Amino acid sequence: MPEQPEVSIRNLSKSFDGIEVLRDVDLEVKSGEVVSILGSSGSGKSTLLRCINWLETPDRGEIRINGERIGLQDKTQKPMSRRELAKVRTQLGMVFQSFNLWPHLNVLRNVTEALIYVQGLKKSDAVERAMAFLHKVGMAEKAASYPATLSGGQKQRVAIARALAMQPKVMLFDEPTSALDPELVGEVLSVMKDLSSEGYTMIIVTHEMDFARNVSDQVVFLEKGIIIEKSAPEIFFHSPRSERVRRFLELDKVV
Amino acid sequence: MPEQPEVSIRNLSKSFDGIEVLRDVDLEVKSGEVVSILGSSGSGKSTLLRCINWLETPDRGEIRINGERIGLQDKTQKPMSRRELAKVRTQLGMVFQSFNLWPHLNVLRNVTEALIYVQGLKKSDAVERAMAFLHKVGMAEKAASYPATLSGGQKQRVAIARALAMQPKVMLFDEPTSALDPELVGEVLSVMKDLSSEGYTMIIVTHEMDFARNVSDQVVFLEKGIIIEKSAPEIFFHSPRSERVRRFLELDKVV
Amino acid sequence: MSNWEILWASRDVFWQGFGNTLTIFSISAVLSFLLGSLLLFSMEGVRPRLKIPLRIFIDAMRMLPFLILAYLFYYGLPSVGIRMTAWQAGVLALVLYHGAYFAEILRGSRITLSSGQEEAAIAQGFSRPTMFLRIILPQLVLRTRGVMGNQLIILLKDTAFLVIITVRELTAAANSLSSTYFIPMEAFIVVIGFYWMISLALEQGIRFLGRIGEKRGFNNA
Amino acid sequence: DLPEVEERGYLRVATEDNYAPFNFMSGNDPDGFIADVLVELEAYADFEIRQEILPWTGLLAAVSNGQYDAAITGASVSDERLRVFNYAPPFASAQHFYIKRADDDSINSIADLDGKTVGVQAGSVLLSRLPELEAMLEESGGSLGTVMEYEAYPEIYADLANGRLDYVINSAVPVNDLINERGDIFAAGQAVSGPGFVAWPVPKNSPELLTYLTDFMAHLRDSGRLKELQEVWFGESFDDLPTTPITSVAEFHEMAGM
Amino acid sequence: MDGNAWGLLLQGAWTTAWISGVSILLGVFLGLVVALLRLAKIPFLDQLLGAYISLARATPLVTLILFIFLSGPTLGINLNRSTAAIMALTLNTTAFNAEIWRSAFNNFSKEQREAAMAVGMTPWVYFRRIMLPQTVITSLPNLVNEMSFLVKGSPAIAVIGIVDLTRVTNRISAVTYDPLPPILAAGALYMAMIGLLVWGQRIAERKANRLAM
Ligand SMILES: Nc1ncnc2c1ncn2[C@@H]1O[C@H](COP(=O)(O)OP(=O)(O)OP(=O)(O)O)[C@@H](O)[C@H]1O
Ligand SMILES: Nc1ncnc2c1ncn2[C@@H]1O[C@H](COP(=O)(O)OP(=O)(O)OP(=O)(O)O)[C@@H](O)[C@H]1O
Ligand SMILES: [Mg+2]
Ligand SMILES: [Mg+2]
Repeated sequence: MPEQPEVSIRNLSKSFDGIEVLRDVDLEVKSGEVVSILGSSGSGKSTLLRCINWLETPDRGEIRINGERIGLQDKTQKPMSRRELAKVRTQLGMVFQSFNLWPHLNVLRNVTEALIYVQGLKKSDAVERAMAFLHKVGMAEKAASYPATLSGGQKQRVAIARALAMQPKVMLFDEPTSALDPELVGEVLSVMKDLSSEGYTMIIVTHEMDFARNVSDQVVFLEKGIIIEKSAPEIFFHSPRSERVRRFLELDKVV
Repeated sequence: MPEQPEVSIRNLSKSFDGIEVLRDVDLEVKSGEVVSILGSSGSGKSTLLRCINWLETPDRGEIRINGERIGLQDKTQKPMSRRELAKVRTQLGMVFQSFNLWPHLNVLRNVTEALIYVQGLKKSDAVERAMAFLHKVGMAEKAASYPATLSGGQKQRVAIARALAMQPKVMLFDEPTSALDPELVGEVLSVMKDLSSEGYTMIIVTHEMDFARNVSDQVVFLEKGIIIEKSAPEIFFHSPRSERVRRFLELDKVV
Repeated sequence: MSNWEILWASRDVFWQGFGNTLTIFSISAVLSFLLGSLLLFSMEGVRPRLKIPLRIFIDAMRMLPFLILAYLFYYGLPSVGIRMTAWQAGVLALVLYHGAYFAEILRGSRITLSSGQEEAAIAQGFSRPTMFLRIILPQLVLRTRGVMGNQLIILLKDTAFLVIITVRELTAAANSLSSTYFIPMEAFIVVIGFYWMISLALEQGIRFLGRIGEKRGFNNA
Repeated sequence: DLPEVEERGYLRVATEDNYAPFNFMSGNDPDGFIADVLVELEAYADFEIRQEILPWTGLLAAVSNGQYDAAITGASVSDERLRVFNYAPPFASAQHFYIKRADDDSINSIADLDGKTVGVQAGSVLLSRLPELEAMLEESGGSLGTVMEYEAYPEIYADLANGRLDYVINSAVPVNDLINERGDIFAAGQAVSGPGFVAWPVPKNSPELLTYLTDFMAHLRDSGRLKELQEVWFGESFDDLPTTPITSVAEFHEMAGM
Repeated sequence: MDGNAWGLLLQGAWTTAWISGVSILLGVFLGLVVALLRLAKIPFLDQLLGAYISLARATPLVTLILFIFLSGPTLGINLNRSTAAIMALTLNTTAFNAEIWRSAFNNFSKEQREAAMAVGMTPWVYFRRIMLPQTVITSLPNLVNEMSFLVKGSPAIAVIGIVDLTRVTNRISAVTYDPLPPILAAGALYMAMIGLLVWGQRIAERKANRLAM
């Protein structure tokens, strides 16, 4: 019996206002694997990520987390209740492209909120765990600040700490390092590497080629909602099958 | 008589809640020059940029655009009226880290609004110019869309077009390419290169080393609100004076 | 006796009226805020079928004069066998009526809340009620504080309508004193003084919310 | 005062619109006892009468404030109002009677009111003269029950009809009118106070106008028109009313036997 | 109730409608002006307007109307009744609307303002082109709430002798001793008037739902 994939996406399609943004996307991510998703702006990367945890309802297709169907009841094909959805989602962590911090809560409480009210941790345990992750991203001394007073990179780091602190099985990152300086990219990366060695599965949308090259087990290239390349990073970056990817990579070098 | 600098910053200091975020910053930018500002997250880069067009009021210091004082009346040291401020600001264009598009206006009108109501262009001229810049950033076919339906990179490109269309003397960019894929980074870059050859002066906050290396005439490194290195890119990237910068650059290579 | 002396001699009547007004107001304010929040939450679509009836209820309350509502509860319901005391009918009418308004105020702010924050909460596995209570409602309260102030003051003044259903609150006290002794101006100055005191206290509370909001970047003007 | 009025050429009077049978509206026109009296006054006076219709709430305030020269309405005389107003000679009795539900057999005399719930208008003369009823009840070994105060009579009648109240107190004229209209539901009982009067309030600083109105009342009485109008509108004539103006509490108490 | 009574009710409804309508228009506009003046934080004027809002919100309408009507002649101004009524309603609703506008401006996105400043918009252009179009929509539920309170509070104007809808109801029930039918009829008319406003709000909201970002 082959190993069951942690995340399996089959035949996923999604359109907005009649325009197809994702078309028949298939993807399997094994446990502990890190997958990078590349593609030009507007190619559907964020949409794909948002479909995985059903923030966006796909038009067609099937998504399973650990064999468990998300979004639709397996037998009846009826939509899941929100409670059921929430349960499946606790296995998925997500860092958003636009951070989405909660402005009325300070940095610490942005991280502890879900620990306390979703995972049911005691307050002191939640604070302890939150501080540990805030340390990891270098935001411990801003624990009492409110989001409105943070710099872009600081917000992003808090958003990362918030998602990591939930310790989900699968982490979805939407450009997690876009607002970070090289030093922090390195730090966040090492946190993510730790996670992957701890058995976390990760799907990462990114524009940073080096990042994708060094961390991923699989690189996926999206173009107008279609996966046109899906391979190991050695192959992807050195001998891509598609002309399109070759052009994409070349441009990167020129910059 | 030495050439008058386009932007001159003297002794600029700014603190938030008693914590000094900028300390005695001095910077001169000559006409047509491109200055990159590097530094780790939270070092005060965005704050410096925001002080330059007085979106943030500095505690001390003096800023001149083309010899003209911004923020304070030259003679009386009294704060400028908002109308006077608006006038000086027309010389400055700014692209924000968080895009800041106006949600009630579609892409085209986001660009034309200031052309019509600040520069007083006729509507047809404004539309023509706006479309030209939207073309440059590859957003012409989304002209009728509303910001809420755009992807992160698309929003950023509109924000860039909006600032460029005003054809200001000095452009301030806060991480203009952080949400862009390499292809677009290339495109935006070439737009910016064009601008610099057209005589625009630019101050760019960025995390992309290559970008800074290839485009700038001057690279500035901020650390905890102090400029600790300010030099030509060849010197900055090959033989920086400060140990701190060397460490910063090394980390970049590791990634 | 001068008019002011007459009023001073009847201060007990005023104090009692003031006490009643304050009690009715506090109970109704708390309950109608809770009702408003509950209405908003129920309209968020846990059961889509609830949405339209609730919408109709809210709009009906906004269209119906409060006096008529109070009148129907107190004088109309006995004819179908439901008999409430004046206080029960008064508080119930205030709560239903202003609850609908609170719901509309919160809803107005709700639709401008960035959906990203909600998504972040959903992605973290928050249940709907918890998310509403911990993420959404606190922000709505901070954002609508000015309008809430309006609403609370209107609620305060609406308690005066309960004179018609025999609740002896502040306005009733003034009415009866002024028509007994015919000292309208002085009696009403005293009443306005009392109402103003309560609304100044409310404004103070709103200002306190404002300071909380300011620290969190909710005050941008 | 009167000289001013004559100089001006018209008298400004305030009347009401929802106090049948004194003042009410037939369509857009004032009707009732007062409307007919005003016709007489118009004929009697050598100045014009300008009538303004106000609700009771603001009416006395506007008169005492000088916006109007007199309130030509059905106002009951009371100690407190006499501080601010004089009254022209009364034209109707304001003796108080109780009203009960027509089908309520438990009340047949004043003694039966013992301990029962009574409704009465807040701040009214009726309320201030309740002690008289209390004294009557105590005489028969009973006591006054709960007193519920209302803003207006329509609500009081509604609560009497639906059983929240056992009886209601109102003065002679409105009681007659109510029984006329809704005799099927309500029934009138005995008097629960000494005599009372309905008259026109005139500001204390207009003594000449008071004299003028006193003369006018005498003219009405002598011509027999007053009796006619009383019978038309009140269903009875009040023949033993005082014929002098009421200007002080002492006078009033003496007339009312208080 | 006969046809005659209905005729009277409709006349009363028209009085209520036009006086409320004028006051609503004035109040929304003046509220905006007051809110803007308060945002400018001009010393003294700011405190003055703050005190006005505080007092005007706390004063019952009846008292305000009586006060204006009765003190007018003392101050040598002879107000006709409708003017006095409109003045009182406007003074009252302006205070509430000012807070509604102010709240909307306070909640308005800081980022959008900065983007406008950065392209050199003057405060006025920013206000007119960026802020107002969005705050009109976001304040609409609250403005319509306040309009509904104004219409419902308008019976207070009867105290100075204006024959509005409620007054007509009282007149009718004073004769018939049966208040319920005219009250219900008047209630229906009030609901129709306010319903029109609520309906307008829904339409406008549907057109502008893209503002949610
Ligand atoms: N809510 C929406 N309504 C309509 N169109 C949408 C919506 N969300 C996304 N789109 C469109 O779908 C396409 C894909 O968007 P998506 O956000 O997935 O792109 P992306 O690959 O993440 O781009 P970027 O790198 O710029 O973030 C874009 O053309 C976008 O305009
Ligand atoms: N409004 C504010 N109130 C309080 N502190 C602030 C405020 N704005 C910025 N800061 C603080 O000032 C410091 C510098 O912020 P700034 O935004 O300039 O950083 P930056 O260099 O742009 O960082 P990044 O690369 O992450 O965008 C940060 O520590 C930030 O928390
Ligand atoms: Mg994206
Ligand atoms: Mg920054």
